[in-house]
Amino acid sequence: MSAVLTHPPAPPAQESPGLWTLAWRRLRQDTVGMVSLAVVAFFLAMMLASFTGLIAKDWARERGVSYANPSFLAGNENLEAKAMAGKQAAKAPPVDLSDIDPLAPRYKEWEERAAKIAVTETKRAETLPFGGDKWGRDVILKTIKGSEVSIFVGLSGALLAVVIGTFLGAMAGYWGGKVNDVLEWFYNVFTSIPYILLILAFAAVAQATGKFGKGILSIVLILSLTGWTGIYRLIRAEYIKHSNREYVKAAQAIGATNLSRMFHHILPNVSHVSLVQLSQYTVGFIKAEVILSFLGFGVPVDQVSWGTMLAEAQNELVIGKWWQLFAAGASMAVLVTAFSLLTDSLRDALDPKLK
Amino acid sequence: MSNILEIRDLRIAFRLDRKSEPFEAVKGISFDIPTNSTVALVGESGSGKSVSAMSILGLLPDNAIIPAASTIRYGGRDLLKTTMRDLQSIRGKDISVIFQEPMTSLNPVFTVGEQIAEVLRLHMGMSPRAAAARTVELLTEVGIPNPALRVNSYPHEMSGGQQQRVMIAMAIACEPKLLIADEPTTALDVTIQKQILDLIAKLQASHHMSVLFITHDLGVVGDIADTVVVMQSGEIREQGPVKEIFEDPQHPYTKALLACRPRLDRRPVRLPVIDDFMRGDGHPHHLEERKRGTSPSDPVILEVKGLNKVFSLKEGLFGKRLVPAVKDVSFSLPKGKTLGLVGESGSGKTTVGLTLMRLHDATSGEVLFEGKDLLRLSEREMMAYRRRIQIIFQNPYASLNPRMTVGQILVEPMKIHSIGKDERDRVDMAFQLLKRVGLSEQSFYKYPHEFSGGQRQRIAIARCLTMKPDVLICDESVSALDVSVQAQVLNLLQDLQDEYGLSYIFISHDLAVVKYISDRVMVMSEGALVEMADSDEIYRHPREEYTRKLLSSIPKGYELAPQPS
Amino acid sequence: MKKLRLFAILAATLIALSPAHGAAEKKVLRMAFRAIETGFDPQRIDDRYSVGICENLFEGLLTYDYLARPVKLVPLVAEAIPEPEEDGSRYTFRIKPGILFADDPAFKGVKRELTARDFEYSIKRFRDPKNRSPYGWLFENKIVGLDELVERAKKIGRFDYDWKVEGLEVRDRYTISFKLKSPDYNFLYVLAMPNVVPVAREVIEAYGADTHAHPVGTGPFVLKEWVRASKIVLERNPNHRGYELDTRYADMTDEWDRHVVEALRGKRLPLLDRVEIYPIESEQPRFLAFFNKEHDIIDETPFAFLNQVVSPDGTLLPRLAKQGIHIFREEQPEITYIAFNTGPKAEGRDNPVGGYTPDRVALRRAMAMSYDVESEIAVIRKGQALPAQTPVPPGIVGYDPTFHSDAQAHDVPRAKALLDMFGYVDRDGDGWRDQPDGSPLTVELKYQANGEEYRQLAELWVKGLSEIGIRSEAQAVIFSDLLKDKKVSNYVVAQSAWIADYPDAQNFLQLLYGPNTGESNEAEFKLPEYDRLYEKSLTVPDGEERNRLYREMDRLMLAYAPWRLGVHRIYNHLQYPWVLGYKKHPILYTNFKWLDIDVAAQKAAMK
Amino acid sequence: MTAYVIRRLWQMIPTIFGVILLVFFLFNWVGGDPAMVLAGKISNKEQIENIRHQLGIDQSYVYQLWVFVKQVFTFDFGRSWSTNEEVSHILLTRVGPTLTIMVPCLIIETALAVGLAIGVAYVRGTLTDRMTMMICTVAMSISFLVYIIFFQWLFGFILGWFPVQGWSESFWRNLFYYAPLPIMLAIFVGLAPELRLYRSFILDEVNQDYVRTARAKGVAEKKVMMKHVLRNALIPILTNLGILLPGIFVGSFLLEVFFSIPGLGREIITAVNRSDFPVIKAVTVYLAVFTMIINLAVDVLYKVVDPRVSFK
Repeated sequence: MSAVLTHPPAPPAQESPGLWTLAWRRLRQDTVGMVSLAVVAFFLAMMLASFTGLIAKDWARERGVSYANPSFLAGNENLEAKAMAGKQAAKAPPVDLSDIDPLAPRYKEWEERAAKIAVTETKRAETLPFGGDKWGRDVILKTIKGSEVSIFVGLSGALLAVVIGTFLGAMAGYWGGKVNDVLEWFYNVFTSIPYILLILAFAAVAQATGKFGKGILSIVLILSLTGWTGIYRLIRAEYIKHSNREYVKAAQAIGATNLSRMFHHILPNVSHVSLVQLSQYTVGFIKAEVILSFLGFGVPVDQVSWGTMLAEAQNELVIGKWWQLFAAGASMAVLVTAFSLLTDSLRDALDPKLK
Repeated sequence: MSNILEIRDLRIAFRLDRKSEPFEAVKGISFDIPTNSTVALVGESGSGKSVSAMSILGLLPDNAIIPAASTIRYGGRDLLKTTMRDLQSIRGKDISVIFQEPMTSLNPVFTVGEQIAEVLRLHMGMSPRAAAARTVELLTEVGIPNPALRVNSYPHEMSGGQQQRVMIAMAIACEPKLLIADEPTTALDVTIQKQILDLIAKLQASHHMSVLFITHDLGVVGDIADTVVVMQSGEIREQGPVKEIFEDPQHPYTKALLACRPRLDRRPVRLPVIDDFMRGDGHPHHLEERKRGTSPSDPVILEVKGLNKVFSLKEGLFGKRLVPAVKDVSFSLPKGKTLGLVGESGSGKTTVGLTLMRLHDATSGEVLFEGKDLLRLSEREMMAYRRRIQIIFQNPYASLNPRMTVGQILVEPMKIHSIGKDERDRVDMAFQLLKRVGLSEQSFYKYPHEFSGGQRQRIAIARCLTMKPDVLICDESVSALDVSVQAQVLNLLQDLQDEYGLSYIFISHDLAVVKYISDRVMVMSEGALVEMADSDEIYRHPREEYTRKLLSSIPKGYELAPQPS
Repeated sequence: MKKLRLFAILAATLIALSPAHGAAEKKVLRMAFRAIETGFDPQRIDDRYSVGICENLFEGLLTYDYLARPVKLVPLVAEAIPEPEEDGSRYTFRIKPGILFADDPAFKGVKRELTARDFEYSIKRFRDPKNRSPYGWLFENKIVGLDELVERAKKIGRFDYDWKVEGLEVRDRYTISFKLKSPDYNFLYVLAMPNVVPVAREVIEAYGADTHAHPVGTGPFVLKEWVRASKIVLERNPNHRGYELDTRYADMTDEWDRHVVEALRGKRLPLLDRVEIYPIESEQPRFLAFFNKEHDIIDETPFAFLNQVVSPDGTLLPRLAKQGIHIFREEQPEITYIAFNTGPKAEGRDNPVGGYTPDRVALRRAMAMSYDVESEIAVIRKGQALPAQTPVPPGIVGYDPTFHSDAQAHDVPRAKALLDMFGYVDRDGDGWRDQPDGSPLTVELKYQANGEEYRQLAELWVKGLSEIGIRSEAQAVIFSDLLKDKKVSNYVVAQSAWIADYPDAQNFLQLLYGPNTGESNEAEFKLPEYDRLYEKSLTVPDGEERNRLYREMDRLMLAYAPWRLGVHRIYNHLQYPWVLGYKKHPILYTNFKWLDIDVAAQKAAMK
Repeated sequence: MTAYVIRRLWQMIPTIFGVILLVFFLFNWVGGDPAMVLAGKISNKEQIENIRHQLGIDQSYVYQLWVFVKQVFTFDFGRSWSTNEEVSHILLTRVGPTLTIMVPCLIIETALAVGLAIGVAYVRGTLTDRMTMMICTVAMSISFLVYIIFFQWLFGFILGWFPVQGWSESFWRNLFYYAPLPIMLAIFVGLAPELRLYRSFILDEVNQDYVRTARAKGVAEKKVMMKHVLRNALIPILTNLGILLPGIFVGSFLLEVFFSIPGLGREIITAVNRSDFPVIKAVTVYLAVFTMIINLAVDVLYKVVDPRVSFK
């Protein structure tokens, strides 16, 4: 080994494909996978655009009459809007409070100032592109805005669950022994309670006390704190399998530390499992958000999610106002379908042995 | 002598995905299987031998394409074009198959009796009672002890050899005219392999059937085959009577296959490799003998005293069951020499290797390296010694991290042990080592999955060399490789020993390889040391019965096999 | 295949044999409750659904006339309504002799007559700590000697029912005299409450903790079957003496009264053999059950389906009218409101909306004006509500239909002007108004979780505040915690509502009485002038004088704005034509006692 | 075998204790204060203290935990705070309706899923297979809520085929009159994911070596599927059933709410809204114990379907 190489040869012009690159190539071959990816990307872009205020910023503006018909059903009778219109009974003269009112000394100034503040009354539209909700808000904009919360809850909940599950699974699977015993105990406790019950219990408590944070954050926490178990189990199994693999033994033989073996060597080799789980859990959590919203947990009143839309729309079908139910239900179905198909394609692409 | 099966211009391709061209695995082969004789189909992995055999019974995966021009004629029919129903009446009755992995090839949820009876009832129309009776007879015939009881066993309750016997019983149940044996002994220990080979040979004779024997190991063919067909890369290189193939091989590939495998009776300085034949004049070089052996005066680099390793399994209410894997093993490794460690599966040989590297915690004993007991060192103190004992594993596909480039794999240990001044220095060294183990410089930027098995084993060797170790443990390091590749890797190991004075502990179940590479050989069985002696000594004059049994099971090739009378 | 057919036949047979088809000529009324009942121990419940069932199982001293509007007290088991004695602090009742309890094993086969002792015992039960009676407050600091009994129970660890309470004086078998600590002209209303009814001591003691499932009273019905949260079945009490419709107070110009009188004239009541009640919480199935004729009446048609029922002018849709369905519109004796915490602290921090200084009053008034109650009525309540003008709802003694104020009218410019005037302007440029001292202002609303309606109301509130530039947050809180938070002033702004316990304005105006802070005065409203007026009103019997005091209190409430007044809801009750004698009573929740069923028409319609 | 069962039961103890701790943590430590609901519209501090005292929630956490542990092991959770009904009685009476929905649902769903899975696995790779899988994916993607709202409207309102609510005391009437629509909905929702899962189980087996052996024996393809493959696929299917089984007690809660079925799921929702902790705690703990027992039973059942399992 005496010969000294002055210049190491340059890397080849065409980069050598790693496993991720190969997986990406396989995914690109998969038409269904690519279409799904495009749909998911579209929804994500929509969510981001809505988040940054590029679109659907004034979704809350009441553009139309109550339950405005969709444009393509312009002729339909709208009983709800009629019911609202023109209802004002004649009133007796108002009671005078001036003798006891602490504000009475400034009545005059009040009137003058009030007169200066103009109010703009907008004309409400009879129809909206895809109909309006009960306040007359545009259902399309509402659906777009709703995607923001739903996808955020799904993605971040899944991300958190995957992080928790992966970390704990790695600990239990790699270390075994006492660490494993304690984590398995945790796992057993969490999984022996039926999942729905667990979510309800957490939700009830989160709601009652606010100890899991407010609003959306609490949903994310509820879902991830109850949902990590499945990922934990998978990752633990992977870690047990990989810890005994020869490449890990080899890493130990060359003196790599435990931390390095756990995260530098094994993690990249099991991360595809986490990735597939992430995608699967996102789907599950988007669906779970709907149920939680229906039960009245979570999303703050000044925000909208597909779940709150469905909860709102539950009684609208019978009165013939199907569009909100359809818009929220269908957008969710499209996204979730795309996500599920993408999950399948990802799984195939990342692990070609599984078919 | 008529032919039971005639294969003509067989071509098989696989459609991998919609976009790329089908991959051609078999490229127009033709051969015959004569009645009442054994044909051996020999070839290394990827030669298309198994695929060809599976096509006979239409057992190929769905994505296989066979052109109309190919034919497999059996009893006046073309098996490639007959109906599925027709084929099903032939399968298991006229032509039956045994596979490489008996464990997975038997259905785990049915008893072996049920599985054998199924084929009897299906093809022979036997009543359940008659089938059951016949099953016991068959099990007796294939040499299962206590068959009346074992009928009710599930496959997992039997050993690998017994499972393969059950497969054979199933295959011969309907008195087939042709038995296809697809690497039936590869997964088995050498002693068992011998028994199974004998059994197949015996049954072939007694049942007057033909056997198509598929194997990668030319060594086992000599014992049983009448005709040999040598395949490489989907083509037939040579076919002929076994005698001609062994005594007067024509094709260089056949010659190479015969020569590459280490032999018990010779020990050339370097093993002939395939390129010597393919490119050269068809004659092997380097045939001068190498001297092996140790002397008491050799300096000892590693000494193991009373090594014990016990695994504990949880059992019962609070119980633990202690399973001893290594029992009181002591040996010493002379500097610059090779210690061979032989034994069948479960003998504890691998555990010894892992334990003395502290990849397992030893239960008791000492491992003295330059007088320091490695087992007593703290993790931190051990670091200094880690790099000096290195290991090369069996499976070249599993021992390299698939997510790291070869460069990263090679540089990492140097970084850990602060070898080399800086990153640049380490990269330089990695390039040199790659060159040394015979890989191109471009390999540095590639991922392990882009290499073949032999190349990966070279990368693993290079990784060890980055740390400039003194002792290298080779744990079945060449067992998974094809013979031709095996020879190259063995040569590389030998060259490195000659060059750097490395000491090897060479663990293998393959006695011929151990004999070739070792100065001293240690035989293990059930965790204990059976016998230890210089390699020539132990092969020539085994003292223990177990050693003798092992040695006698080694396939001897054609010349040492009893000549057909 | 054959097996499958057999199975189908079997299934069909089973369905045909099932009991619903076997109910021959019995008069059966089927309906839903919109919430789940608690149980039927009258002293231990306060939800209107459970109490509604008790109306039919038990009988108190007094009740309300079925037809009289405004409501009118009439004797039930008492022989007559007593005159107040000792300036309204003593009331003496004589019970009709011969009234029998329903049969129960606890009576060991003996017919059991109702006596004055039963009233004494039942009133005491309200204060037994073991019963945790939600209406215990009715008799707290009210009856002479009763509070002492409670004190004694604390000392001896046992509630001694045999202890003599001076204010519950049993003069003979049929006579009981109540002595109150101070004059109370509303006490008779308390005795007309469907909870303040006699239970038999031996029954209560026989069933121990299971009294909810064993209601035994003197009412016209008995509890035949009870599958909790699923089915309540009442059947006629054979021991009941029967009664006839009292037409004295009927208003024959009123269509409903006319129908009732015609349907029930000369008939011996009760007429129903069986009443089946199904608690259904979801609106869609409850509505569909009526629509599919699985039920005969639907009380409180869900707002969401209202437009399927009534046209915008409030009349029944022709489609339904053709089927002969009737609609009864009822203004509820209840009020919804948004309470402001007027105390100094909220959740332990400085309360930005509390206090009586002009700027805080202005802030509350401005917030009240920002809320668009008309939208609430039109959109959330589908027009089925009246905007509240005072805390007192219609149908309640003391309600003034002419009282009208614009102090809380939705008026964004006026609200903004007011905030500008008192220094609530955006000082840090974040687009939201800050407090006059420059610190940021955020108003937090607590609303009840698990209800779409509450959520929408909260949404409307937040929207209103944001229109006038006040930043707000809304937090959903489960019912129990909301109650608690309001009681211990752990809130800034909160949703609230009150329904009449008895039909007098006092029941509502006490919600703002200073000393009630920590109990019912959630707003912690402590205005000496208001308290003085309230105390005075207690000593005055119903009349012009008292109405004037009430009106003054209403005005103070509007000026200082401890509440944003909400609405009085209107409910729409629907009945199929075979339900006869229907009229909804504002205080009593059920009217089974007066209903009849045209069984032939019912059967014909269900075919 | 006995030793195995005993060991498994022994191992349950720490888990049960963990469940108790978790439930205690959730409800006694962070949960709301139920005294307010029970105290009625007008109440003072003293009354509330009285109620808190009677419920035992004014005691120290350690004492409350001790009481809770005692309740668990004596099977006596006392009475519901809001309705005073015995908790054991609540559990016993609410289980029936839930099971009336969920047991037929589970049976039909599993039978359908396994049958269809074999079907599509048999024609794997064909258009039928791909279309079925696609339909499954889409069907899985629609919210349960949408299904319930839509089908209740369609079948109960527009078509009027089924009652939209109700329950009787007659089991048969419940099963054939009130339950069909909820059962159908539950199957509709549950079928797609199970079909996908079971198909993958079967395909995993199809690629095993022993299937090749069976074919090499001359066994017809259909029989290979129905005998060799199915028998092996039963093992993961059984595992999955083990996972689903505990869900039958609360899995139908949305259906119960929408169809007013007096089942356990609806009871829990009611209890959550009323802060009726004894009920939630009892349901949670006992369902957890039940889940563990189911898991044990499934593991023992493995022995029947998988001879490789040994109880060491």
